[in-house]
Amino acid sequence: MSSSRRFIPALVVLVLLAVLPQLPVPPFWITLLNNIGIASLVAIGLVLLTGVGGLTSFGQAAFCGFGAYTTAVLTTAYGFSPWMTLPLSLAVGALIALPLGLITVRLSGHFLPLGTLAWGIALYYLFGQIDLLGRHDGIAGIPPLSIGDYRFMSGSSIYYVIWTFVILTALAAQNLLDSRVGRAIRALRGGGQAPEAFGVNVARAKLTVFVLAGVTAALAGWLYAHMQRAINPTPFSISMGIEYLLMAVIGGAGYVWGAIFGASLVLVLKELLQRLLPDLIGTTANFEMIVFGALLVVILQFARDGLWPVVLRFFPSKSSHRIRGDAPALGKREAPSPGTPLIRVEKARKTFGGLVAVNDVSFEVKAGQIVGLIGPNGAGKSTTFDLITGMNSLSGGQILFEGKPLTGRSPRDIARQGVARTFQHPKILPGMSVLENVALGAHQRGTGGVLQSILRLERTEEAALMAEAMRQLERVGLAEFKDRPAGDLALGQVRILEIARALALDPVVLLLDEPAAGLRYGEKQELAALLKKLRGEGMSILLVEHDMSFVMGLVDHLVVLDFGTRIADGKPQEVRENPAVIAAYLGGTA
Amino acid sequence: MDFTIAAFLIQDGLTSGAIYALLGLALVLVFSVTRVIFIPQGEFVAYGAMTLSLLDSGKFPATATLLLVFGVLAFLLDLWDNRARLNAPVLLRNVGLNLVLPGVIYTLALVLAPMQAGPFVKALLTIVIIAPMGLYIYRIAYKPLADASVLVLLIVSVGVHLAMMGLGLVFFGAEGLRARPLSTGSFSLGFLPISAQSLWIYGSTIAIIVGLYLFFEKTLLGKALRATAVNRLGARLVGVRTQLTGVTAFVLAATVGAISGILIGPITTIYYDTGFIIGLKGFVAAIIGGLASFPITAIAAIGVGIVESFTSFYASAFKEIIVFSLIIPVLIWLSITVSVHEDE
Amino acid sequence: MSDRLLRVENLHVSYGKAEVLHGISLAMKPGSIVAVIGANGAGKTTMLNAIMGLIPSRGSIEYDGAPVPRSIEARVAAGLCLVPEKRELFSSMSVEDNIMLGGFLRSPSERAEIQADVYQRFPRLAERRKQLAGTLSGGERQMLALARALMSKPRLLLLDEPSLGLAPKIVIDILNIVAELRNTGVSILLVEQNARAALEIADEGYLVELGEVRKSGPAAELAVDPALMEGYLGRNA
Amino acid sequence: MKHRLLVSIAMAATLSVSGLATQAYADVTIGVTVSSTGSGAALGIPLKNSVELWPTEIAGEKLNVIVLDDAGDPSIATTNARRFANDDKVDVMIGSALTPGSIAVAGVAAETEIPHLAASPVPPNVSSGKWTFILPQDAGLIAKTLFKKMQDDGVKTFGYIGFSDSYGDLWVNQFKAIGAEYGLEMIAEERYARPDTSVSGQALKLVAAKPDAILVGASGTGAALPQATLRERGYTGTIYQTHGAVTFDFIRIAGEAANNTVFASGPVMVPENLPDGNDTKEEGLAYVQAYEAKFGEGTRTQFGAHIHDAMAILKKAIPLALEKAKPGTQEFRAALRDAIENGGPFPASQGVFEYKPDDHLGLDERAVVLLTVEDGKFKLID
Repeated sequence: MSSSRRFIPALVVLVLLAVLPQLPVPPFWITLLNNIGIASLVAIGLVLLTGVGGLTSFGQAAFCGFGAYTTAVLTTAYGFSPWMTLPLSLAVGALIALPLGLITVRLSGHFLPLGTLAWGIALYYLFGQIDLLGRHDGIAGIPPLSIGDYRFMSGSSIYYVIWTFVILTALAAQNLLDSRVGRAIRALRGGGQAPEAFGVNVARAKLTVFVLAGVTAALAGWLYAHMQRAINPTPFSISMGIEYLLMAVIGGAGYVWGAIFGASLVLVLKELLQRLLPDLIGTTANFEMIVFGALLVVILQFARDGLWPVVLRFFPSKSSHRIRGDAPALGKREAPSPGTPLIRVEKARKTFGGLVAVNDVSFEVKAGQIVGLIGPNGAGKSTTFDLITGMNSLSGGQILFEGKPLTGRSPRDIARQGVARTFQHPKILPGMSVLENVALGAHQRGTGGVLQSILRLERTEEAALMAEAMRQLERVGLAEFKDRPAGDLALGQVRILEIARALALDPVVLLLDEPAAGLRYGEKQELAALLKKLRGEGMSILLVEHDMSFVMGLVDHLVVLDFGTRIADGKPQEVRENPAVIAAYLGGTA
Repeated sequence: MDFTIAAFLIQDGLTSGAIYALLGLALVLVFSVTRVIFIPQGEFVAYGAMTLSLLDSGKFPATATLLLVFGVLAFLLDLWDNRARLNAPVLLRNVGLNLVLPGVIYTLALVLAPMQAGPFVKALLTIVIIAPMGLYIYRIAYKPLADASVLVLLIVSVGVHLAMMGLGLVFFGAEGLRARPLSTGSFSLGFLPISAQSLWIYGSTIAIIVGLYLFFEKTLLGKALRATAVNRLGARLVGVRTQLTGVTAFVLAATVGAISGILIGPITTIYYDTGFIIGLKGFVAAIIGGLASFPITAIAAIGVGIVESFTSFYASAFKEIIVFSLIIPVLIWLSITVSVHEDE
Repeated sequence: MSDRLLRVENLHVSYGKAEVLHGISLAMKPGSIVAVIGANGAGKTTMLNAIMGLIPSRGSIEYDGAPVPRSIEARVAAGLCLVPEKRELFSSMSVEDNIMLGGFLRSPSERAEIQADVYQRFPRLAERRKQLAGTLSGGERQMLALARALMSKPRLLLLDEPSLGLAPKIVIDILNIVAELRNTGVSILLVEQNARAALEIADEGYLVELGEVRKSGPAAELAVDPALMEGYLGRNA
Repeated sequence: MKHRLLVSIAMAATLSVSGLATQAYADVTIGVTVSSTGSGAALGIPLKNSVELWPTEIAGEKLNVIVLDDAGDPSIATTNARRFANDDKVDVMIGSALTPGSIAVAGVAAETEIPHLAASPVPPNVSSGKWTFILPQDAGLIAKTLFKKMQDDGVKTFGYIGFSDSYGDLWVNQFKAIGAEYGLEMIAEERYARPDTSVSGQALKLVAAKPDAILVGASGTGAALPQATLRERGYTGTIYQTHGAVTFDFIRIAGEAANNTVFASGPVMVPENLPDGNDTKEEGLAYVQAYEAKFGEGTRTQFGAHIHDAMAILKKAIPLALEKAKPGTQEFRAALRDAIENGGPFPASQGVFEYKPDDHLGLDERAVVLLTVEDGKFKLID
């Protein structure tokens, strides 16, 4: 996602955009481009919200309305200058988005889009009922933007203002995605569990992106008001909200530039249909809506991820993330002295309904140890694991970390204490590079916020995070893959990647959930060697494993579970001879 | 406000609530079985009402032509899909379902339209024209995307909605239509006059709810639909085809939509774009029902109708705002009580 | 009828860019139990899913002497039936409905007939026919999954870890039921972690590791194979 | 497949755009933007249809007419208007069907100095502009006639029910401005949305307020719903409807309930009933006969007539302008504007237009008639 990737085509487009109004193009193109620019702004917000963050909203047009009405009222009734109202319009957008976001972003799946559909309609009708906003007639006579004596009246003059904002917003969005906060937002799509496990506050990341989308829409509304110079509720209705979403989805909901592409495509298509259809069909009946709807269906049937990825295929590009050698090191945790107890599980119990999944299990992990938690499938290993990491709550007993109880703590909080984990079914972001996946693990070691990210003020910290991610990749031996999409890796490499990501958290203890499952023999050997190396570096590890041969030569201590109950606990050699263990593993009556 | 007015308002709210309930149920049905948030459900209502109204005036309903067009499209798509193994039974099935069926209905409409048959014949004909549209729309728009994400399906729904609304505009024009009631006259319950049409609405809504209940509880196909909603993989493993349940859900939805149209057509003016806003009120109910619960959706729909009726009395200018804001407290409540789930 | 009920040749399956099955071949005679054992992540479940048609695969799958039908429902109709690891029951529906839906592709009369049969085989389920499937205990759920599968009149049952998460006594019950099924003419492809128990009831065994068949042969021979034991208990690792 | 789709879209785009750039400017070019889809479709479609009845040339100059849809959205109307001005170099623009769209077009017209005939009423600050002329009857004119009629009928109090949009607001504003002059008091104000399926609540409240009469501020068939509901709820007083409601669809839908109603209307709905010698009769008959010959019996509307009237004005104004300049030039546009402003009176189907520099509404009482419904037909009162 580095912005230098498509440098040349971007420059060409930029120059083209800059000179276009000076060329002898039909002036109508400029009007159309202005509309595209404004729609692009809303669509960029939606790309962040829907494409990247996985939250669908139909209500963005209403946020445009807040931006537009704020400036319209302030400039016409109170004589504010348009530039003064810009921050106010954006602030109003943010202020409205905040409570709505608080209500809706915690809900999963389809509630959000349907919720936005409903309040999108409600807000539209509200605009038409408020006297201050001129009711249904709206507000006319909004002053144009001006600098000194120059007034941005004509289409080709405001064109520059609009597209400056579009490009700045797109770059800001691009910068944001290429940052610590952006990675957290991009991680939302993979489900909330994994990001929480390395310290991302998922609810806050969702709210952030919701508010940002609201602010970009408000910006579009502000521009709209000063371009149109008269507003009324119509452009902020739900059908416009739907259209913005269409632009984002058709363009390719995961791509910032796809938003501009989608907005152009939809608006140009509508123009073309209006011009061409009557001649094609030979009637003046209104077929535009039908053709437009049908095209939408067809496009999605052929290109589910939108059209931008299709466009990108014509411009194959390789990106490479440069690691700055002079990047400062991140602060490191003080390693506990070997032998001090880290995790103490005391009579941990978990019941699901009547089923006892974990039955009063106790064991301990000491610093500098590798402890194996083994047992047949369904023995309660993963549940125990989830209890330690806070993904599941205890029904009884307690779990202590460095002497402090973890009961009631969130996974995020536990991660912050220095407990890092991997997942049995790896939860990586396949579209993101290997390096960025690892950097996600270091999330809570950075502090850069949204604004710093957009303005690139956190580059030193970002370089440090990246350098740290690189260090961890080198540590686990995946350095050569750093720029590959994580989805390209083989399963074994993905498991190692997860370990690197966990290491990036600077953990005190590493919790690995079946790290050897699905690995080839050689890969298992490498993994074992890696874990031993980590232990040598002072890392403590608790690993859940099914494969006894893998753990035997590796662990210092073994805990065997069967049917939620601890059936053995001791050195690997002792455990192996234990008849109960043999019975559990081989079945029958050994 | 006195008791009389309250009684009037409640009656009015029940009438619209019953229609919203039908819409809400259809939405829940389609979503739980296919994961499609079926925005065009309202279009079936508009099509139903407008078809009936055209039949009332002895005109041939353009929806029958539309059905034929849909059928031909579905036929071509099926032909293309099966191009690798084109044998007689496959072809026969394709011709029968996609060409003969709409052809027969078209002819039926052609014969019956000018005859000015009784209201029930016309109502039945309306249902027969609209219901198969569910099948073809599923086939044309959704089947190729059966495993797509909810978001993609949602956007496809928007596309289908726009296309269907556009077709409505072309076929029915921009002006409103109103159908004749199934039976005229009214009864009085004390001081409260109750029109025969509103009795039809209550009766049909109850009948449809009971019918759906029986279908889901007593028939194997109904159980297969429920099974699909509960566990898609499990349903596939026992041999329930995704397409079968999908088609059934869509045909049921279209049928319920057509009936809603027949019921509402005579009590109000229906425009080509009315369906959307009525459908959205069904959505409010369906959201309150979590897009999963039939009974909660039905009750919520009645609630929406009654709230709407009372706000139209007290603050008519703010009616839409209030009705569509209804879901906000529900969402707040859900956001507090429901624990955060992993998305699918 | 072919002498090979199922013949899988050179089966490849990929998830995205990663191949997880690298050309598995396997054959089974009618009326036999074949056990597939192997570690977690070895690709056993993937193989069953591919045979059932739940995921796309390359290579050939022949069922009853002919290429396996294309769609899942055609495979079910032809007598192939998968009982997945997670059972995939209709938890908010009654036991009876679950069982009935198992016979979705059968005629009503057939359904009634098999249903009576199934209840006889699983009296526990007969007692609980009105109960919701979600409220059953683990063993009962596995029984229900088997019962539902039997309703489709299978000729080849694909069982994915039927003993998973069950108490030892129930594991034995379930495997006994599986063994009995063979006597009614149903062939069984059994994926099990519980290697010894699985090999005990099986005719043939396959050891799958990392998406490839490592060893195959008569179950009795595999059961005493020392290398296999090592794999499971980690001696000499 | 995907690539081909993209390529063809791109090709279509290039083709059509290059087609746009090379338009001939020799003829008189007219740009019309109306809402033929969206919420204003009921108004926009008759407008669009009426364009088809226009002559193909005036005074030997070929007419080049471009019709675009703005879906009732002012930003699309602006886009359309800009396109008329910049690409098509139109000599006059017409539209839109809804007020917000007309305001948008007027803005572009003033900026680009092109005469503009608005097919919907616009607020005073727009109608006082130099380039925009209004075709429909001003609400004030209609309101005056309606309020006067109400006063004559002995109405003291009335209840109002109107669309919850600017059309609904319009009549309340008119009442606030001049209602007192006619001794009227509004004792209830209710609103509803066009797609509403029921107005029972509002009707109950109106009936409960016991007004002498009820005024409905709605248009098209949407005006029929309160009419029917009020009658159903037992309201027997006179119901007054604005000119927006005067369509045959209204009668079709309201049926019996349409009786005992007074409509303010433009004369075009009943040219047959007008006395010979009435200034609007000739144009009115010409329009409705042509329209109904093409689109069917009983399809005439108030809205469509504005398009006819636009042509009635242009037929007289264009030859005047042609004396001064060639079409397609700025001088021609200015001359056309002057001709519209000073060349009147223009007798038309909806009234006699006589614009003046300080009056771009141009109509007088001849543009309003009062109708009632008898035997399912509109009938002139008096």
